[in-house]
Amino acid sequence: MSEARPLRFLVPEPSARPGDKADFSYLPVPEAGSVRRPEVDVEPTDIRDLAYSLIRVLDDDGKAVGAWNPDVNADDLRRGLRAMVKTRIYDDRMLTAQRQGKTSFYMRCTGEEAIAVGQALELRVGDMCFPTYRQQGWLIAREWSLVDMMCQVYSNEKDRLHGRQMPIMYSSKEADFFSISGNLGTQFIQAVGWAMASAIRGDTAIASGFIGEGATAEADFHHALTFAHTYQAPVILNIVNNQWAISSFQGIAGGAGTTFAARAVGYAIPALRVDGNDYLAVLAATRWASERARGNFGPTIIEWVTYRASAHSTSDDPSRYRPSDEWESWPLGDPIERLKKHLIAIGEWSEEQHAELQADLDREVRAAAREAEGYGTLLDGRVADFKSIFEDVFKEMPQHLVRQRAQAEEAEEAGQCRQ
Amino acid sequence: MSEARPLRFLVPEPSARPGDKADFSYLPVPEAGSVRRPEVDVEPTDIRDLAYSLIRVLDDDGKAVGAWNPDVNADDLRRGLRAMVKTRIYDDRMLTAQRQGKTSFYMRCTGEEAIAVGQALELRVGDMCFPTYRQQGWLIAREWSLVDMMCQVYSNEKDRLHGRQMPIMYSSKEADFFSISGNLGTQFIQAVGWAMASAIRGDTAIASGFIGEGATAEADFHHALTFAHTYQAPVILNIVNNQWAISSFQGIAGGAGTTFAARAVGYAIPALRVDGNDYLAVLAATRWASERARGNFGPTIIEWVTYRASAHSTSDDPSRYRPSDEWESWPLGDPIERLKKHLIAIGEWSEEQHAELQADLDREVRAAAREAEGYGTLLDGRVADFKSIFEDVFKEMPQHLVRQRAQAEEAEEAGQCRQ
Amino acid sequence: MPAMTLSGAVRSALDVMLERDDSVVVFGEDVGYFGGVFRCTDGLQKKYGAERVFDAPIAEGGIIGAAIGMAAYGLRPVPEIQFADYVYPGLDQLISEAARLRYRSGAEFTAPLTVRMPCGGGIHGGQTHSQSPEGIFTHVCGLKTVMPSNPYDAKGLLIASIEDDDPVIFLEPKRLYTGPFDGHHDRPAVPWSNHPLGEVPEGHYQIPLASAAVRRAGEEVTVLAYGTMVYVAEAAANESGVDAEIIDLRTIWPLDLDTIEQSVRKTGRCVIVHEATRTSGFGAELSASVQESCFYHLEAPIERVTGWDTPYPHAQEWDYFPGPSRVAAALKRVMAA
Amino acid sequence: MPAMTLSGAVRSALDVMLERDDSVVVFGEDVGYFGGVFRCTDGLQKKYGAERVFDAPIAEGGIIGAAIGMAAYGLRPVPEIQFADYVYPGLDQLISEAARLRYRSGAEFTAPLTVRMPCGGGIHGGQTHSQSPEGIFTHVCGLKTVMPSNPYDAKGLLIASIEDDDPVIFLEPKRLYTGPFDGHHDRPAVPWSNHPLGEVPEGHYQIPLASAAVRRAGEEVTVLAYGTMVYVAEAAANESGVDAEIIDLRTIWPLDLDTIEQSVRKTGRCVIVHEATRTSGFGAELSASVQESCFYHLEAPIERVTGWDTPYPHAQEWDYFPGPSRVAAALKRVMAA
Ligand SMILES: Cc1ncc(C[n+]2csc(CCOP(=O)(O)OP(=O)(O)O)c2C)c(N)n1
Ligand SMILES: Cc1ncc(C[n+]2csc(CCOP(=O)(O)OP(=O)(O)O)c2C)c(N)n1
Ligand SMILES: [Mg+2]
Ligand SMILES: [Mg+2]
Repeated sequence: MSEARPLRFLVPEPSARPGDKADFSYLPVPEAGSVRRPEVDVEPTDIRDLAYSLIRVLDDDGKAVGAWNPDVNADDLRRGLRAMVKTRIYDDRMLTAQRQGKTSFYMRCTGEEAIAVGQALELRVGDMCFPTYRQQGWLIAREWSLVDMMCQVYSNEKDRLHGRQMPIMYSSKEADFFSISGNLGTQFIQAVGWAMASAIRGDTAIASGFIGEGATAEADFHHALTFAHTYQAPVILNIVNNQWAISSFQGIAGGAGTTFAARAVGYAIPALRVDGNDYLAVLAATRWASERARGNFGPTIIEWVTYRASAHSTSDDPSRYRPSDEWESWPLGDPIERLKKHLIAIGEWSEEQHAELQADLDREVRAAAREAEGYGTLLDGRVADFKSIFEDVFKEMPQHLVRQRAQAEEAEEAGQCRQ
Repeated sequence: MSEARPLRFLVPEPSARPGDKADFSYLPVPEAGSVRRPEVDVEPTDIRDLAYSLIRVLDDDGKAVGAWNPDVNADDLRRGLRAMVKTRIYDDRMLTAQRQGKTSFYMRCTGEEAIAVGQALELRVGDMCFPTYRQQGWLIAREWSLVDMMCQVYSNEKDRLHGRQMPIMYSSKEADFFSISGNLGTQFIQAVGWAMASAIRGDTAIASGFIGEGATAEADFHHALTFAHTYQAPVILNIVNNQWAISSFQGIAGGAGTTFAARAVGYAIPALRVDGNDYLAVLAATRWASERARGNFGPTIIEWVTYRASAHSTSDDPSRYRPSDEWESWPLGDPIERLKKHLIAIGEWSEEQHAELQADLDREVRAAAREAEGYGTLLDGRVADFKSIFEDVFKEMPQHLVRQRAQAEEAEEAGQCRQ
Repeated sequence: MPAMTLSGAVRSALDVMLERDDSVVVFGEDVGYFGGVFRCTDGLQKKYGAERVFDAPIAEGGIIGAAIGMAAYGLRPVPEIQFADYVYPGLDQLISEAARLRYRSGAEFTAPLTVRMPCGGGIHGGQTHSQSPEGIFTHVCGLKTVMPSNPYDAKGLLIASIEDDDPVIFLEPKRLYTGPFDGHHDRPAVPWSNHPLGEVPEGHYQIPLASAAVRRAGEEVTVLAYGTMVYVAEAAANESGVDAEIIDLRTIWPLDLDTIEQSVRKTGRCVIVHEATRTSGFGAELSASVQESCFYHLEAPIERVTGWDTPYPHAQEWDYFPGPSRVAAALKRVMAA
Repeated sequence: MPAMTLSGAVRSALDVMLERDDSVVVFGEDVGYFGGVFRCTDGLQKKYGAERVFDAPIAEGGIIGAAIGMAAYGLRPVPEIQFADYVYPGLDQLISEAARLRYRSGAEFTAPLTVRMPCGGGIHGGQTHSQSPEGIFTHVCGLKTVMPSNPYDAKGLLIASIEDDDPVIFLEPKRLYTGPFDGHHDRPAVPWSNHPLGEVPEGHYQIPLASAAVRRAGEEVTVLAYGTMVYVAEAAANESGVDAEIIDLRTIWPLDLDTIEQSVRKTGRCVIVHEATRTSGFGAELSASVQESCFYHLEAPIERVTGWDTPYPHAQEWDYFPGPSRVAAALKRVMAA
């Protein structure tokens, strides 16, 4: 046996840090259309290689190529484009509002719009999304009221969550959008439980769970895969790999020398690794996974390869930990630009129409913001009555909360609150 | 898209239940010697297939064959055989003691002796074992005092754990055996942390963590693999797949259509799947994994395929949930019988020597039991003084515990304890 | 009425609820084919099928997380945690999710699950098969915590918990599964069949949550207890000759403070008994609450008799267990005060 | 002496310990290259290398589990949990392992780790960035729980915690990172540089654990507080004109009961203030303990002023936060009693 050599401790480092040039050489990008498309009833063991490939439909000229090319009519594509652009404009508007002090916090999904938008439009009404805080695109694609979303961000009097939750922690049962949790990962196993319930009842709705690549290290990720496999739950488990988890790159989450899609292999769950900035690939992969789920072939894991173009949140400053040119050097480009290019390439869109769309949506978003601000913002303090904080802890308010609310009211009357 | 069909809920069932004939058709058993042995510096990605194969050295005639055949001299093999037989006799003796009420509880490792014994003898003194409750073979292989082990089982006055822990929850730093926890899984990530520490200090000791296939569903398993991969920790992560977790078969833990070794693939950790009832395969696989760790090539996962021949514990009755003939129909046989057959086949052992060995060890174990019982058992109540329960909660006893101990003493004097 | 053990009563409650409500599902480690390590789900899989009663992977966090998803779908899951000592891997899902879901979603999504778990010592289970973590749950707003002390209550409270629209932690004192136990471990065990509260109706009935029961009327001291400690307190009262009024909380939180106040205002004295470790155990909240609401009626300090602030030892189990003589001594002390 | 913020003092303590003890390692989410979301580890990786100060995967259970293994090896790990609200996935490793290891192994193996985490509200963090879970830790025998209220104590207590041979939970009131805060959120923020306890020595010193500090001497009421609430209590005393003696616990458990008893025996009145939810919070234990040891000296009921039993709301943060006027009202009530 080899003689005892001192051991070394290794801490993975990203390919580039502030000051360096962006370096994505760790991310091989195969030709669009080069990955095969198996039947939806394929054995997981026969498609392990797909966990290491990268499904892409749109090539550099904006042409849709290969077996994964979903036939989608131009109207549906324009619908997707519209939702993506609207999401980006919405994000920018809310960022400004936060800068203006109208809310305490905001998170954008810039560069990742295709994933949530595509899935919202591909899945059926009644299927349930268990989102992270970066799937606002789902709500917008489902035409959910911007005013309603903004009222949540402003924590104002019309906020259906009564100002209890931090901004962007939306909840909309009507839009098939599960209440966002501030605790990472928890929704992933909940999505599996929801899907198990649908199967137990012999219903038809499936679930779609989301998690960031960083949060895959949490226990809930492992539980989700174990339960989804054991009970063959009708669920799509989406891993959004946007390369960063606040300041830590995907290697800290255990991405070095492997992929996050590959985590599924050991659980015998079929895994697709997909270009998350390719709207057509998003539709195609989602369709494949949902057909598996609906056909009782069980769960599918999809790793969406994308890039977090903006700061993690308004509390974050990425220039402290990553090169400033990463977004412009990102090999998979901008999902909006790519879909736009495709629509133009097939003669279904033009720069003029695009400019017009942006202008329309900008007006729509500004109008919505004006209306929402009319119901108050954190700045002007027009928020839900303080007594409402005692509601919904339980369905019926127990004695101790009735007492505490009464004390709070006394304090309020005696001017002892808020100081 | 296919029309909405009702979903089905699936709960995996074992191949056989009480009344049925045992059925291990789900477990293909390749020829001994048929699996290739890669170099220890191999890329994990180049040996994914090993997670689905089964490394075996001893063939049906007891011959040692193939690339994994470790050249071990007969003395070392006899040493292993001795430790395995001793472990089994010890287990049977303690089971009897429990039946006699001398202790409250016991757990045997019958049929799994080769794994802990082989690893204890292959790894170096100073390497740390993070065991479950089924690695008593490690202590016995390391010649740890049977009397000391029995005193723990009897919770008597000489129990170094002062009767605090349930029987079989051994701890022996001197024997490189970490304190056993009653909480499943927790030791797995601790083993990784311990190995990280050794690497951080530039030392040479490596860690070996154990977990049952059932407990791989716990969060600690996922954390162990994530951290071991991210920091390339010098650790061997052993999954003992004995097919059962109390009453639930390995399919409930997510073993259907895959292997537990395969869990490692997605983390880019090399995985070996090994015949755990083949003592030579245990030595060979352990050596390969330990050389990787010592050479700074990182962690290895080993799935040991074995069978839990006895009840889960003295509180369990397997006849309620599994066929009675499973052990006799188990395709990988009895590790003791197989090593014995091999030693005889190479002319280094005989039935007479074996009978003699058993008789000697039986005497040794009985003598140890007599001595240990001389220090008391749970039955005669000669256990550590009750005041000792206040010690070791903290290094120095804080005021509140000093007060509580005083109260306990008063109560004792007033005859208010133990009733 | 048939005599039932406490485990039998739990099984009967699950049987009744599985029968009348399709949305009830029961799952956990070893609860399916095998029927649970304490037999509380014996025969239920056979009767209702594996879609309704099934084994789960060994992952308490996964079990509770999946149950929350099921509950959000509209089911009423009743997961079992094999021992309360093993609930900790599930605490994040309980605290951050089950307890918060109604609140954070403005009541759009709710988590009506009932998490069953055996608790308490007295079976030589050592530190990982004997714990009583109820204190932790009571600190988590949004959770209800229940602990029955007899078969009749166990069934009625479990049915009420399953039918409750909020998450409930249902703790079953494992030492009481087969019979009442007053701490006299050296005396022969008594079966439930000899006990009036061992008589349990076959069908559906509720014991409302948040309502305590006076087990023994008395004038001199109020004893607050739950689970196994109810019998310990009864033995202590009888053996000490102190005329104690013993209140069985039944629901630990939300608390039936009215019943407690009435009694303490009458007796002017209060002793609190629980098996859990002392510091920041639920006895602390009881002592603080009673002190706040009955200060001017108190004639003696409120005493707590509890497990020591150590892990639950294996061999010295009966030194740790707060038995009748320790409780009796406390009763005499507060009378002498 | 240089002026330091509380986060600067934490950083200085880590710097000092990394410098003098090779066995100290610091890790957690975003603590390495980036220096922590609250900058508490800023520059330490550059100074001591990635082997000593490094990022961890987002897995609190893994972080604490790995730290226990490191501690068993002989290191003194100082993991950071990014927010106390996220410690729950690590509770099993803390409760079942870190707190039990010394006991269950007969002191063969120990877990001298110090788990740092920011706690408390006041930064509009909503229910998942504002929690104060100290009550849970104090119920776990084998854990020590510390919460400093100023830079000087933060450094001395953190050094003492790292050098302690048992596991310590080190809670950092995030609202105090940049300056003292008395609850008057509508007034301009004050920096630590104007505060005497913002003066912190460069080098090594300890503040012994389990020793409280009297922040304000007084004759009429004893106020028990820790963390941010110390300043709220000071403001309340000044604004109410009640001559309160304010005790800053500093170490929450083990408790410096002597200092508390002395004060309460003198004042005969006691108000307990914490930010955590009321029920079964640490205030309950304080109330019970004071009542038990000072019953005959109490002239009024012990009062608790705490966060309400609801999640920490985002928009109504200042309705939830127990501010100076709520505390002042309690001081007047107990004086009137
Ligand atoms: C349990 C838990 N731990 C830590 C955090 C703090 N936190 C919030 S977001 C984040 C990074 C998440 O990264 P990733 O999962 O990749 O999602 P992304 O932000 O990139 O979309 C962290 C550490 C949290 N919210 N919850
Ligand atoms: C956290 C936790 N959950 C549940 C249990 C109860 N329990 C003890 S052993 C066991 C089965 C373990 O099976 P496996 O991991 O396959 O190990 P084996 O007993 O087969 O060696 C269970 C469920 C426990 N001890 N700890
Ligand atoms: Mg990310
Ligand atoms: Mg097993």
